[in-house]
Amino acid sequence: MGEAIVRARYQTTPRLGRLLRVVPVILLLAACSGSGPQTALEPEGPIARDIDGVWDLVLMLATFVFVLVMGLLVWAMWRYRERPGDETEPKQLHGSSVIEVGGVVFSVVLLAFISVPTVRGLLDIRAVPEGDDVLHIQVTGHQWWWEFEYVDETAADGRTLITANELHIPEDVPVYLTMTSADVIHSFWVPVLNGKRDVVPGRVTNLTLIADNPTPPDEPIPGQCAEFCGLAHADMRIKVHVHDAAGYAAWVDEQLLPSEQPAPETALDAGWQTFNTLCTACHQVTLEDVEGEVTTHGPERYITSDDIEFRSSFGPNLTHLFSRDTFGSGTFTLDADHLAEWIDNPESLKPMWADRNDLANGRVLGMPDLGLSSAQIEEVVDLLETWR
Amino acid sequence: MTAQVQTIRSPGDRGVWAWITTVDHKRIGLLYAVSAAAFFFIGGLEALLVRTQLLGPNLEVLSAEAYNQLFTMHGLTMVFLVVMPIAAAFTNYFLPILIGARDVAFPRLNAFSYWLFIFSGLLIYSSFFLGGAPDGAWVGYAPLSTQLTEVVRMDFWTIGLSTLGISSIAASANFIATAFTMRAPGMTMLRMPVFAWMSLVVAFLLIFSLPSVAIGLFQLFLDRNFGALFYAADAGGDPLLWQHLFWIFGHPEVYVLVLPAMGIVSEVLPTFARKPLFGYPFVVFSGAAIGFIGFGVWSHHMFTSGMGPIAEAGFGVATMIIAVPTGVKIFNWIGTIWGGKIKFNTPMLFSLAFVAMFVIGGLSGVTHAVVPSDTQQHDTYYVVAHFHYVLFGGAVFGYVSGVYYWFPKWTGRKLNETLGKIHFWLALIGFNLTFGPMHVLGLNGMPRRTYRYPEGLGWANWNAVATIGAYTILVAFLVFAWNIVRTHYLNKGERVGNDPWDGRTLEWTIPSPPPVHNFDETPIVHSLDDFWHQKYAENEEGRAVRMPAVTGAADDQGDIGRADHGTPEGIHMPSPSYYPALASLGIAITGGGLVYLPWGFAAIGVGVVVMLWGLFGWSLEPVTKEH
Amino acid sequence: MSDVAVTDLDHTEHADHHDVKPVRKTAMWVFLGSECVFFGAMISTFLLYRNTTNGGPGSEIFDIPFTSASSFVLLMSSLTMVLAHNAFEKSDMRQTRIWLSGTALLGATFLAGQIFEFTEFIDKGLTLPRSPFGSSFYMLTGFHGMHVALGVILLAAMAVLSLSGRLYDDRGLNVELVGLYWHFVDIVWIVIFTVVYLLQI
Amino acid sequence: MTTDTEELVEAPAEHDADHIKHPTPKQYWLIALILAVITAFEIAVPSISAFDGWLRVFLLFFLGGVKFAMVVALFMHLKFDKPLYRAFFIIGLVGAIAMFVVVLLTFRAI
Ligand code: HEA
Ligand code: HEA
Ligand code: CUA
Ligand SMILES: [Cu+2]
Repeated sequence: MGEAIVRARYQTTPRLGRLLRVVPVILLLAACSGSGPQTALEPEGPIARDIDGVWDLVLMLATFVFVLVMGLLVWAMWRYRERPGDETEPKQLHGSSVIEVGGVVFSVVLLAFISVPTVRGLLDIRAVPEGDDVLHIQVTGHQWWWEFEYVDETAADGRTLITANELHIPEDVPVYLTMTSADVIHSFWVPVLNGKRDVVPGRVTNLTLIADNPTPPDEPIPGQCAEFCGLAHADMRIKVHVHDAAGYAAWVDEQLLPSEQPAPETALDAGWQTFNTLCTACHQVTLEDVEGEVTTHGPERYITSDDIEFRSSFGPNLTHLFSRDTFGSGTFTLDADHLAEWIDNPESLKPMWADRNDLANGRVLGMPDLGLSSAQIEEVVDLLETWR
Repeated sequence: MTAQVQTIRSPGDRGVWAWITTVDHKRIGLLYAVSAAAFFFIGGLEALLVRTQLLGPNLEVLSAEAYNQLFTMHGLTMVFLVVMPIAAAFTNYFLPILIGARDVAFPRLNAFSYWLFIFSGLLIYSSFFLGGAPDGAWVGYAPLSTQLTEVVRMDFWTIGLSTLGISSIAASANFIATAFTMRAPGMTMLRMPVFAWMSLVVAFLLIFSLPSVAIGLFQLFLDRNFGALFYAADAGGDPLLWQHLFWIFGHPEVYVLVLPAMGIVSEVLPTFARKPLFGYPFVVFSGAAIGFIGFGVWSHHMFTSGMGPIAEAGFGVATMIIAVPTGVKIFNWIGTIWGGKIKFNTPMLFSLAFVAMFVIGGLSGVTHAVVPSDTQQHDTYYVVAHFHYVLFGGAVFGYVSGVYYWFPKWTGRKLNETLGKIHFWLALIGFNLTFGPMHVLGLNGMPRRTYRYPEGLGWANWNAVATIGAYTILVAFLVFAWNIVRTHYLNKGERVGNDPWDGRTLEWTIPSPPPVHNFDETPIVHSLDDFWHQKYAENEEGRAVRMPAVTGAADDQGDIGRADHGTPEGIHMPSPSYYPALASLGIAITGGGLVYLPWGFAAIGVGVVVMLWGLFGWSLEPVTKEH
Repeated sequence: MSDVAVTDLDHTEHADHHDVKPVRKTAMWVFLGSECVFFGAMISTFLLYRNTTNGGPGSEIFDIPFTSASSFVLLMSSLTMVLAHNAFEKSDMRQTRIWLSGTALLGATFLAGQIFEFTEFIDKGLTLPRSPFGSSFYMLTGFHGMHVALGVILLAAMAVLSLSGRLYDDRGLNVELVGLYWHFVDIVWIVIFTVVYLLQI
Repeated sequence: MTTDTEELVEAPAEHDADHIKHPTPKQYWLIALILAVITAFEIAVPSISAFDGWLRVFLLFFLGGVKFAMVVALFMHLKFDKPLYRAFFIIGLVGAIAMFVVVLLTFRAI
């Protein structure tokens, strides 16, 4: 389906009107709805294809059993229904060891048949990819967004590349994710590339993604957190952009550059002053000031699981915010108006519990309403728009 | 002790007080049944709200906060306050009768189990009015469930489930003792009806699985309220421990939910096919095997959590093995109706639908056991489809079949067949409309426990179908409720005798409703399906032939509703007692106090005193009081 | 299945009549089976966290001689319990009372020792919220201690009841059942002493 | 024919008890003595360096197991009582051990 899926802009829906509008068209549409871009049934990478192959086999066997059992059941119901006028009683059969043994053998054979691809497929998808071209990315799950640290991509000053919610990967290259969580359990899931893998605090889990083809820039692959993680679990989405090798390299180069810190007394400086007093409590930005000095503002936070250090902060890194298409963990289209609405009252867009934040103990449950005036909001948005 | 005590145990048989103090397993069974029906209505309404919110993309019928509470409470309610109690209702009412006993082994413990169940249910539900209901899903994964300690929601869940667990352990010990010590003469283990067997297996499952989750819940409680660190990852706690402790209980639990329904089906199919259950010993042993293997597969709920491939492969294969004994049951049920003379009465329709729907749910279960594809299916609507097929199309259909089947025994009146068939077809169609599409939704990537979804992922239409299906189910069950009201309360139902279905087992030998002491004379059992063999012999061809009239046969209309019929002197039954209710009230008050620590300590004090008063009064009072 | 049945009726009827079992003991043993899982869950939690001290104190603070002494006390209370039961079966109420009280006393001594041990550990910095090790240690031993306390209450209650001759063997509160419970609490401690204390040093 | 569920069913137990030969008080004292000796040995085990390593673990488990079995079999009369009780208890015990060993294995904690 060629709709602009990812762009689905958040909208308030009139309750009853929408309810009623939907009802009549449903059955009709249901019949012809496609499988959608987040489906596990149309894989776009070798791992997901393997899984799909196992699934196809199992589905076939299950269908066979289903047809067989239902056939017997329905046939028996039809054939042996009570007919009017028939006075004879049925034969009192008590059982038959042959049938019992037959049933057991039948099931065991089928299951043996299923368990082979199960175990083989399992070992395949859990295998650690090897080779020089493997791209390592560290993933930190947060309530309710994703943070990606490209540990293989470093700037001249040693900074690793950090971005949020939108993952960019090269085509045909095994991307090995090393994942942990900053708070509760999440699950990283991009169905067309691989199955899901839980992201567990205090533990490290891994997942390999391999994508066949580059995606059009406005049609990234959607994915979503798949483990219930509290209030906004539904809005913890992922977008994966797949590039060809050159496109990926270009993206990396661009992301590694700092953005610009406005010079004092310029039009954008007001926004920066606000940003630097309020927003940097949670968000990191790497900026170059007029003197050419590169500084990373905002909290530095490290999460260590299983002796692996994950660089992180309390909110998404905003250095190249406007290079992204979405915000709010892939939930809302990114544009100035929308962003202003968000800064004005974040919880009007996405359910969060910012009033329960406890930064000192590392607990972040959403972006607080900072109480900015609309003028201040406009200044901040103007500033953010320059960070591309 | 007086020898003259009549079977009437209480000062009066009517009024609320008689119900509160009752220790009669039949009355307690009815209490369970009515409570379960009420909770079914509530849990169903919660599901309807959930479905309404999901009718279309980005709807705002419910806030995320409300949605999370509702689906959590829906799962919790359906599992712990609907299906377990309805199973307890049937077990209470029929286990003693089916084995020819006059009551369960510990009538007062039985009352205690019921009261503790209902108080726990009320405690959990009071959360809606006291700061919000639990919202961490019915599985309450740590550390999400230990995260917000300033909000008591999940405390209601830890405490409520714990007290429900105590209730179930007590009930299970009771049923085990009953089945092992109270059987009538001649009622050997392998002459017990399958339903009695399945109740026994379920009791064992609970006894050996509940402690695991109880400890887990206790740990969560300590983490939340006393700063313990069992699940605090930054201090070295491991969240996966909770998943193990939960699923060691949780998986056997799903068989707890379905095995009694399988027992009912194994009673209904032979009755309406007029043939004995095909392969009785195999059905019994496969039930036991399901229970046994069920303890070795818990980690199939954790295939994506990072246990490592060896554990995953082991648990995957172990899980598949369960399909073997389950298949044995399915084949034997088909064998039972094969060659029979099938009467399609409502109980039979529901039982046949059980078999069909359960096969669908079971097969999707096997696809979950295939680890690679489960990494795509886990926590999607595909799983939601799986477990509703086994739980609703399976368990609930089985229990509904049991209600239609045994309603005449409870009340002396049959439920209306026409309404029953309307109920059946609406339920079957609505059920498949609701949960069939969820398979597609899940495979197309829709995660469960999400309060909204965007447009453009191809989910809207199937969701709308599912919602329409859910409302169809509502209509179906309103018809059912009306049928019950009409038959019983408006006295419009057809009166029937002791044995309306030409039944096979002991309950059909006694009046409807049965007298307090069940059997005027303790029956002596000669065979499996004893009552059938009193009525029918087999000719050379192996066909059943009716023998000359026997007592208690189908057309005996004489003694409906007369509980005092034929009561010989001197059958004394345990006296009513309010101590069990008191003790469980004490526990519930204590639980309520624990939710609201630290000032809840006052309530705890009161609760403990009430509980001890109840317990000591109970253990010291004689079983049969003098009048 | 008339074939199976009628033929051996006499046999089974007779057999079954004999088979009427003491219901309470049946339930009690089922319950004890269930308790195995309770303690199994806690012991494995402890084993999982036995080295997770989060920088706090660990098993090195255990005072083995002291705990050995209190373990011994609990072990011997099993002897007095079985003697109480023995006396009760011979309807010797005086002896029963003496041994019951003795058992309760030994139990109380054990509890006092445990409380002392806890205060020592808390002084040394091991508390429930200190580390997963502390959490699981206190939960396991505390849960066991609660079992002991309940046992002491039951034993004391029975000793008192026996004064007025109201000790029946057909009530929930009877010497044999409480005895089973008490011995079980003792064997759990045998395991805890081995796994938590002796194995960790 | 009377049936009082809680009361009368219990009655035949006394007949049962007659058939069963429980140990005498003297034997109980002897058992306790053995238990005490084992305990003393147990306490000594950790301080005997010859037992370091696996042998020590094995010894401690073995001695604890012997004590456990003696109390269950003799003090709790499981050895003389109905096989049914033995089944209940052993299912719980063995089941718990098996399940939790698997749990600990998945954590690589043993
Ligand atoms: C009554 C309840 C019930 C029952 C009976 C079952 C039965 C089974 N379940 Fe299900 N299950 C649940 C309730 C139930 N389940 C619930 C509630 C959840 C979700 C919990 C949550 O996360 O909230 C769940 C989740 C669940 C999962 C985890 C999925 C996930 O989250 O990723 C798995 C994985 O293996 C699974 C497997 C099975 C299997 C193999 C069976 C088997 O017992 C089925 C066996 C039956 C058959 C196979 C059909 C008949 C057999 C034949 C006709 C013989 C021939 C067949 C073959 C040879 C294949 N179930
Ligand atoms: C036995 C168990 C059971 C039953 C019967 C049902 C019944 C239904 N369930 Fe569900 N459900 C669960 C157990 C059950 N459920 C569990 C365990 C979960 C997981 C929770 C979690 O994730 O934590 C879940 C989750 C769940 C979800 C997923 C929510 C999410 O993940 O976001 C959905 C969504 O559609 C759903 C829908 C429904 C619907 C529409 C019904 C309908 O079939 C309900 C229809 C019933 C009625 C409409 C009531 C009618 C009753 C009367 C009128 C009174 C009748 C009177 C008498 C009986 C006398 N359920
Ligand atoms: Cu993160 Cu769900
Ligand atoms: Cu399961």
